[in-house]
Amino acid sequence: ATEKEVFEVIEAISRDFIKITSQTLELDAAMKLLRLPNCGATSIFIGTTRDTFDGKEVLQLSYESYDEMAYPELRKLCSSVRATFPTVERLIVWHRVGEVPVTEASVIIAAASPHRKDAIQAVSMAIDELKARIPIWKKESYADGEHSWKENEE
Amino acid sequence: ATEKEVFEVIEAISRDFIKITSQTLELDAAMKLLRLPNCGATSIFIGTTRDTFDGKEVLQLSYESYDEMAYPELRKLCSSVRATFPTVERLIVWHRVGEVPVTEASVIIAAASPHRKDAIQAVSMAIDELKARIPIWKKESYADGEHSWKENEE
Amino acid sequence: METIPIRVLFFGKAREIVKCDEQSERVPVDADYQRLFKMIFEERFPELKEIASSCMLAVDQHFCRPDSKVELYPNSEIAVIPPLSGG
Amino acid sequence: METIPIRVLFFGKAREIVKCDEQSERVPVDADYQRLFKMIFEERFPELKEIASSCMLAVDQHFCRPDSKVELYPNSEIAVIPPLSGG
Repeated sequence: ATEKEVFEVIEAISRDFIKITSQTLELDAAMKLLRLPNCGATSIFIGTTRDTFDGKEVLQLSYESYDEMAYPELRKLCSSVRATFPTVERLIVWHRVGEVPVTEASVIIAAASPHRKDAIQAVSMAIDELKARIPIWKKESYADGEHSWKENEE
Repeated sequence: ATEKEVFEVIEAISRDFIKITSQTLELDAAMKLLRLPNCGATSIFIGTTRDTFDGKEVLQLSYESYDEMAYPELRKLCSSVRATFPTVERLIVWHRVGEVPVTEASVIIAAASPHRKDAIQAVSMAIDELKARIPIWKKESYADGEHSWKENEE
Repeated sequence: METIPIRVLFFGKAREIVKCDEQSERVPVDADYQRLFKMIFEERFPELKEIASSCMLAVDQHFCRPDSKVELYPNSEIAVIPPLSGG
Repeated sequence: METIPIRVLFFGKAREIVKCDEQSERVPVDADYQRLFKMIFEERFPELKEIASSCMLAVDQHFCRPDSKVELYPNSEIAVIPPLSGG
């Protein structure tokens, strides 16, 4: 790899923030990474655990990830988003695994860019791609003792 | 107005959070309003002051609002968004006025809904409509002593 | 012709040019949009002429277009609206 | 026919059905996707047959489709991928 290529890789790594964690996802921590003086637009999507599905009470959601594959797929996802929306300066894709109580965040996706359309559309693309391509699975446990492995529609 | 109509108005008011303020916009406060156990998706847009325009250093942005008109227009805006995306449960449209230092938020728009597409598209529609229809004006002051009243493109 | 008192409000660049937030005027009660526009941008505040083509008027907190029907009441609020730049 | 050791990984509903995270197997070095799929879903873990039609395989952290070319190496990682539900 040439020196230029090495620097490109380093820069790409430092502008994409990817994390799969069993810890609580903290929006404040994401906001600190997004605060850039040259970016006028920040778009954020937060996916949270809902308390009902099909009329059944949901007790908890539990996520599992195939980490060894999910991380490189997330890097590819970020590259695709940047290729489509090159003005995006910072991109955050965080996913929680393990048990996620109702109203807590399972996913935070965020983008900062100079203008709003790129930030908004980059986040929209990233969550669509995450649901379609990242090897992560969600189990919903209900109050009636049943559980169900979910399937993303798209 | 019938009792039903009165209740509809009250509910509409309590689900739409509109604010034009000279105070700092606090994302945490917005998040508290958006945390609903039946909503799996929260989408947020934050507009912040940028440090440069056309290569010129921006010292500060200053906003002014025609409040008596901006508030009813914001209510209409929320109604349009809800008519288009009826699953939106909570809608926040906050705008700061007066001086807004670089990297601080001039606008926070957020929506919570059971599923992601409505939340994301509602926020996108709301910021577009805000820029097109709400009587608020922005003055950019530059390091060279000049200033400029901005014009939204759309 | 019967005239009524109205308030003219200035915002953004218009306020800066006129150096004034608000001004009381009297206008014919049946003035239409074109008449109001001409009165404000040519007769009373000719210094606004340079931005007239990019401005519109709001009457009693409602945006008007050149073909809008205008109903004026005593103390109606006519706002000079330069291009919006919220967000 | 030369065989090599591979690891089969199970996730989500597949892991639940097999009651196992990972299992070592040996497969012919030139096994293609169809062969791997049949081996896993019919021969070694027939209890997975009920979800076979909704599953795919990933080989060494890459999604495969039925017509994908597969290159196996010693200790290659074959993951059983039920429908995704991240987000």
